[in-house]
Amino acid sequence: DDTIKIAYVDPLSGGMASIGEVGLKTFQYLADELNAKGGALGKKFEIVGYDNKLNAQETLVQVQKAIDSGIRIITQGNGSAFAHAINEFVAKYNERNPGKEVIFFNYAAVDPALTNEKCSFWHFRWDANSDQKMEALTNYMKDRKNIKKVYLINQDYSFGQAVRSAAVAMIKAKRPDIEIVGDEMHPLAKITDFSPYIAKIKASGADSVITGNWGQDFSLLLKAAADAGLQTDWYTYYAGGTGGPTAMKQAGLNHRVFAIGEGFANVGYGPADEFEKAFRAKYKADGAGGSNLSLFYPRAVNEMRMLQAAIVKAKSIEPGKIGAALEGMKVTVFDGGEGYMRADDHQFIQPIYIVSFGERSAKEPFDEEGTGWGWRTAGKIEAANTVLPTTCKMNRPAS
Amino acid sequence: MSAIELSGVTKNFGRTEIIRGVDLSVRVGERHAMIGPNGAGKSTLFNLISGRLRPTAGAIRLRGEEITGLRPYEINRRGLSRSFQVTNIFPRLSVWENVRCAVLWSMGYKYSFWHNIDSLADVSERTELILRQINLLDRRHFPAGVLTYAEQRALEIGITVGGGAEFILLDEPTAGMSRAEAEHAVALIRKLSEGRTLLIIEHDMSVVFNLADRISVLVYGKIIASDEPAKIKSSRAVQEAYLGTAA
Amino acid sequence: MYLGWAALLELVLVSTLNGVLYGMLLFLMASGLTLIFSMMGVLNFAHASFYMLGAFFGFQISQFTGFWPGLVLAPLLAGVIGALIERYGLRNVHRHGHVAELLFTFGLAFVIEEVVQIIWGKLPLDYRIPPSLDFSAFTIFSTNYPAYKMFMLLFAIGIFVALLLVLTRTRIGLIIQASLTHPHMVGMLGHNVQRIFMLVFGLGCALAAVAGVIAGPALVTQSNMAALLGPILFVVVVIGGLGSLSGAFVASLLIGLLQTFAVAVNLSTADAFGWFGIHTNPLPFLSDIWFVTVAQIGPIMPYLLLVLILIFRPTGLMGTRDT
Amino acid sequence: MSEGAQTASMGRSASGILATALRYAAWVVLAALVLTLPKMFTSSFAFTLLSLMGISIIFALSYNMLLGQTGMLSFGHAVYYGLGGFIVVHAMNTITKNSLPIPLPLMPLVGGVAGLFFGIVFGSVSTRRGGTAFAMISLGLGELVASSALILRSFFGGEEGITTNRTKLLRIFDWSFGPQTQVYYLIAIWCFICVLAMYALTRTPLGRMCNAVRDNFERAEFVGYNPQFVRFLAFSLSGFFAGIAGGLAAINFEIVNSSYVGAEQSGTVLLAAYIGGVGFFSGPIIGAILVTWLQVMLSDITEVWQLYFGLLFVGMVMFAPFGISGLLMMHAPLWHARVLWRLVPAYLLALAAGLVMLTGVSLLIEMAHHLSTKTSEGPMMSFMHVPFSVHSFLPWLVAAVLVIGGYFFFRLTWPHVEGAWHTALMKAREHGSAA
Amino acid sequence: MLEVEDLHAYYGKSHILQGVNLRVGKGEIVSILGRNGVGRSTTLKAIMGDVPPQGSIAFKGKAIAGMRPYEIAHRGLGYVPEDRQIFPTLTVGQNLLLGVKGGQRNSRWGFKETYELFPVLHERADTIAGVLSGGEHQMLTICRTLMGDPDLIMIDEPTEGLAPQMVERIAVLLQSIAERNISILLVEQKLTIAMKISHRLYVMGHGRMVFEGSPADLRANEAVRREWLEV
Ligand SMILES: Nc1ncnc2c1ncn2[C@@H]1O[C@H](COP(=O)(O)OP(=O)(O)OP(=O)(O)O)[C@@H](O)[C@H]1O
Ligand SMILES: Nc1ncnc2c1ncn2[C@@H]1O[C@H](COP(=O)(O)OP(=O)(O)OP(=O)(O)O)[C@@H](O)[C@H]1O
Ligand SMILES: [Mg+2]
Ligand SMILES: [Mg+2]
Repeated sequence: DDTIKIAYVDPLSGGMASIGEVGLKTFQYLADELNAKGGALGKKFEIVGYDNKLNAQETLVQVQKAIDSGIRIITQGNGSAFAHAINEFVAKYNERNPGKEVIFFNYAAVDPALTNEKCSFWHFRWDANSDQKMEALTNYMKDRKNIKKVYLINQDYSFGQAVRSAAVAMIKAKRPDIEIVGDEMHPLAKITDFSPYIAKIKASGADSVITGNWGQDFSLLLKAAADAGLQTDWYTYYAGGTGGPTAMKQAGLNHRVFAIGEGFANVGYGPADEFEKAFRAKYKADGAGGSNLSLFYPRAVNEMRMLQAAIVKAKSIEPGKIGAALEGMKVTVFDGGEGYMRADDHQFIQPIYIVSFGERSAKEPFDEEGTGWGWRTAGKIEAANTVLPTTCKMNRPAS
Repeated sequence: MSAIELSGVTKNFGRTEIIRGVDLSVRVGERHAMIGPNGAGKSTLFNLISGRLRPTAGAIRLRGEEITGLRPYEINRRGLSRSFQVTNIFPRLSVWENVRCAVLWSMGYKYSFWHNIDSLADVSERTELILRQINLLDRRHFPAGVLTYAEQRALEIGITVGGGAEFILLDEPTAGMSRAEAEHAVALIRKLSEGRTLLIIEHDMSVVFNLADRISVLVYGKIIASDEPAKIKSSRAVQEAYLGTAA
Repeated sequence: MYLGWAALLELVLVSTLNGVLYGMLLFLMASGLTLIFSMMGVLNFAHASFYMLGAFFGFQISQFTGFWPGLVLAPLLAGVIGALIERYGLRNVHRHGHVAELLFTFGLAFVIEEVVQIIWGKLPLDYRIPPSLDFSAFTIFSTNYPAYKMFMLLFAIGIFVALLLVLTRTRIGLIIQASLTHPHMVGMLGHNVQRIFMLVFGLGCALAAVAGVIAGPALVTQSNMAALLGPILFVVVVIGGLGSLSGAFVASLLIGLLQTFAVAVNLSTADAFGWFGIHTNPLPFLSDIWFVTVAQIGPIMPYLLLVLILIFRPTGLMGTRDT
Repeated sequence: MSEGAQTASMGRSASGILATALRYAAWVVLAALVLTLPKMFTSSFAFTLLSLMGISIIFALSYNMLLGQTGMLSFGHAVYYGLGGFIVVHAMNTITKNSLPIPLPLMPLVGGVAGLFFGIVFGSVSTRRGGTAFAMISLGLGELVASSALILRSFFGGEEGITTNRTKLLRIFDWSFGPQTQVYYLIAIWCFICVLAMYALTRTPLGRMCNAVRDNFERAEFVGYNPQFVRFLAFSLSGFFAGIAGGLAAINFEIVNSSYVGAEQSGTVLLAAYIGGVGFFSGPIIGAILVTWLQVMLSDITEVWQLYFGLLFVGMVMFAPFGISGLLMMHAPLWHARVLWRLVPAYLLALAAGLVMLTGVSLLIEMAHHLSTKTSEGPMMSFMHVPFSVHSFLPWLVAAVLVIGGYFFFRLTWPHVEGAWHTALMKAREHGSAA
Repeated sequence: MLEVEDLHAYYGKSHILQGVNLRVGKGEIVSILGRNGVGRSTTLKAIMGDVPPQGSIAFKGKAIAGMRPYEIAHRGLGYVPEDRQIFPTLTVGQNLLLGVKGGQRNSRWGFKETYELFPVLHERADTIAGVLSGGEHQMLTICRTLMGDPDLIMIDEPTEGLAPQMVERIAVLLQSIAERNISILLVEQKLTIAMKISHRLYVMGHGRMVFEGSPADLRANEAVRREWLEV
């Protein structure tokens, strides 16, 4: 047939549905964009949503379903746990069904393992993994002399663990003088009242907090901080996640919260701004509180555009060939600058931005979630400074 | 040696003392009736003997063997079975199953999950026999819950004697039955208790006097008399305490 | 980390305060469930959904009229909905026993969540604390305590007292309890059982909604807030003891303090042994147990407590009847 | 409840033999069906689906040993399912590591033993209480285990869980168990064995006493049984079968994680059992099949599947409180009396009416859903392949008409159904008395 | 006071009451006799609205057929069921309290009178009712209904399970109630007391009344006794 089907496997119902849907809309938008440009090899891209209900077994069932319906490209992002499940599954499936291989594009699961000990030829990641982000974050922090005491608070699961250990190690290495006055792990999505934690942060006298928290764990943490009148800087991974901006505005933390990622609105790169405008125009009133939906996944843009390029380059939609074509591919990334898919672990290497959230100046056209506040670039880490060694021993399929 | 023997049994609930030092001895093979005013403690005494309650003090023996404070099922396995004043059956099970459940343990199947229950000829036979005796055989497929009150009382007796216990305690078995039914029940009880030891609570004097070999009168937690029917009938104390002018 | 005396005192004081506040929030959420589950014996899994409805109604109303009218109208609305659901749904299910009721409310929870998502979407709403309460009431050890939290505290206590009065001054509690065994007889004694059940269920839902309206701005108002509440409320009610309002109150406080201090203390088995000079992990497998901190298991302590209490004291802390 | 009585009383009579023969015939047919089912489906996904159904059939039946048979409402049954799964995966990994000569088909048994073990451990504390207390203890235990699964990483592998490879074990007649077909047959055979075993269990003294304890805990004590021990046995045994189910799931997915032991899993099995009908042995089987199908497929048909899911349950408990098997069993006497056909016309009428109403309802739902969440895609949508605009008035009118019309149509047809039902029942009664 | 005409009632399909007629005057004690299963209890249940009645039931001149039980109770009709239906989880005191109807004042029966009547209930006031003795259950149900201050009280086999001298006391009690000119509709198994205290008697057989008259009439009427009462 003349369509290139991509299975989007993420939560589309239940607690995390909001996040899953943002992703789905983004990918559908991107598919339309590419199709408008003629697709690839005269074929059109089509995104098929599969609801994994945030459950590993269900994820595999849905992937199986996708494969059985003839889909051979799978993309997923929410939850490293499910990324691992799919990664394992795909590897085994390809091994057991030669000639019917499928390929897995990971746009947001950041567990470093996926591109290190657990790496596979069939897995490609467009998001910087959590270690890279920490690398970038600490590279930024090391030049900020006002940071003296850092407090770490993270969700008690593999991602949180990764953030925490990376932070400890890298801070020690780059700024031995910074004292880590607290290192808290709290259960995932079980805390309704963070004030005890805030009390401890206060008691520790920290001036900065590093957290990988997302979702309500992020919102509630910030609200509790604001309630208690805690005055610290926040270095976060997912402040931009759905609900994050709303919470930061409610907490009134004006440019005290920093977020790290491969791209944000207001970075000030022409094409990106164009895209952002069009995107918001299309999804007006689809965002939080009836605001416009903003682009949360620039990495998805990179993913789709590179997929298209790879297909063209390989002149085939065979996952094996696409994979080969992707390896080492260099591109100009969504927010400007060079990026490349590192061949030896299939980790995309790209520039990374540190932004703060708060009141906007003239140079910052875009706000978030209708709060009136927006992102302001605080620093940019060039791709080269985000590179970390990998332990990956990739075994590529013959031929 | 007496079949059931209570010595100095007392029972308090909180401060209120309900059973106040009861000494009672039921001879092997006799039909022993227990009468007494409402609230005297008859059922409580049954609860103590059958292990539903633990006595506050005193000892209870079965065939000379101490059973004080044992769990009801342990006492039941020692051969004592009781019925209840307030009907106490398995409402959702069929009449058949009700009786069969009462039969199973004594036939030695215990907790078996390797026998097919329907192929246990001995169990089925005994169940059928009991049902015929309490003449509920034609109602055997009905859930016990929908039987009429009188039928349920009959089933209550059936479950009690199902296990073939040699000591049988019946708490007001004929309550709520009409004359006719009561008489039939008495006949049944007489038949079922052949060669066994029976202790029965009744308010219906006609039943008591034509069934019992001996009668004990319990008043306010004390046995005030324990003797042959004739003697009891004539005893003044009993007259005042219990029989009133009705008898 | 080592703490000086002053810091320790601060920690204890602040934690206690936080614990009480959190406990009261719990009670606020659980008060409705005490009526429905602990009095009527209905395993109402949709309770959290009514809590969510309260928050969303409150938000919607506050858009037009501000916070305060919402505090009144939203619970009313939810209460009416609850009463109708009892009248036309639950009542017919009731005679088929608890499991049937449970499944009914279970399905109801799904329905409510989806309907909310259809109306308000899946993204969090910007439900703000009323300006009139948006200031910090007082400050201990440089920790602010917002007026809103104090309001929450007082409101919870208010509800507790009010309910206590209703249940002790009237015979509603008795009638409900009697109806659990012999509904027909209660009717033949001249009490309109069905109406009372309807009202009580409605009231329970309304209370849940009140909690929603109040917690909405303080927490996150989102279509998944019901799911996030989880079974903790059942724990509160059961630990408190079925049929006992005061029990639920005490249990809420207990759990609030328990969790708060768990976070504050933050010891691990390793530390504990460390005091006795043991530093090697005696159980090399399950090394996790060795390093698990009290803070980590804080949130599951209530469930531990639940199991222990039910095993050793099935009536719960202050329960009247066996669970 | 009274089949036992019938067979016993009919004992050696001819009809009895016939009945027994029929029962065995039923099993044979079932076996044949299980083995030939895959042939009927072409899509390879059918195997995945059938495998899932097989697993959840075992799980649901094991759950009903508690709820239906012994009257214990458990909110934590997934614990035994999940732990069974974890043990199996660990076992498989150790076996692979040390290349022990143990073939895959035995692994479910390992799960069963694990389930039994934990059933005994947790059962010994939780079965001391009945009713709500038991339910709440099971809920507590469930939460405890589920939370520990995230804390005790060395055993549970955190939230990404532990993976294994089923093809790496000792092979018998070179079945690799790589392809889903082979896994299906493994599951199917285990499923058949377990169903058979659990059915047999209901017809043993223990099975019967479970019912007795469910009905009247105290009385059981006075016929010589220790009701707590009966509960305990039932609990442990159901743990055993749950463990087998978990083991099969682990083999099927080759991954186990915390969600195996989670509340969601426990809730699903409760739903499956109840929807199918806890009063009959066949109930949970039907329920498991239905619920599995809904879970996997419904999300393809509509995005608001949870809404339909919820409505279904509300509807079920309100109108079919004894579950699907309950509905079917209602018709058994009519079937035996060969008068079932009399109902067909009335049923068809009612069905038509019902469908009209349901169509209207789901049209409303879908339009509302589209209107609220799909603004960016514009007003056009299609329902049952009929495209239209949600902004136009007509579709809403149509929906309203369908709902209201359907409702009244249904109200009209219902008396016919009842009438037909009664005449049929009367006929059946005569037939019964004649026979 | 109470007029029942052509009363029919069903359990499922089985036709239990087949045209019952009876009336009870003010302050009158009327007994219904009959064998087990003829439908005496059902008659009371039908009047009380516990089983759906068909036919006309007038109480104090107002038709009450088809009303919900609590409405009927509020009209002053009291009912003591044969299976007592005490609330086992509540205390004796609470059981009595539930007998009192909402918005009822200056009742002829309060706790004081009740406790005077049966001192043991006073002793057990705070005991869980479930553990009371059979006899005490009976006392409790009667008192609970009296607390509702009915004008007519229907009692189903009140002497069941009572010791002889307690039977005496019940008989006396009923008479004293009637003297406060509360009517009584009594269903009895024991002929003796029915004969003693009733002003009028009905004998019921197979779902309808087969005899009406004074105790004296019944004593005289050998045939009815033999056919419908004895075996
Ligand atoms: N658990 C308990 N707590 C308090 N009092 C109790 C308890 N159980 C029984 N009683 C009291 O003990 C007394 C004896 O009760 P019991 O049931 O033995 O009387 P009985 O002799 O059987 O009378 P009846 O012939 O009316 O059945 C009663 O007054 C009852 O209220
Ligand atoms: N819930 C019920 N379902 C079906 N049939 C019933 C039900 N209750 C009573 N019956 C039947 O109705 C008939 C009359 O019952 P009722 O209780 O009125 O008899 P009664 O005259 O009161 O005799 P008793 O002395 O047993 O009280 C009986 O044959 C009984 O089998
Ligand atoms: Mg007694
Ligand atoms: Mg009667």
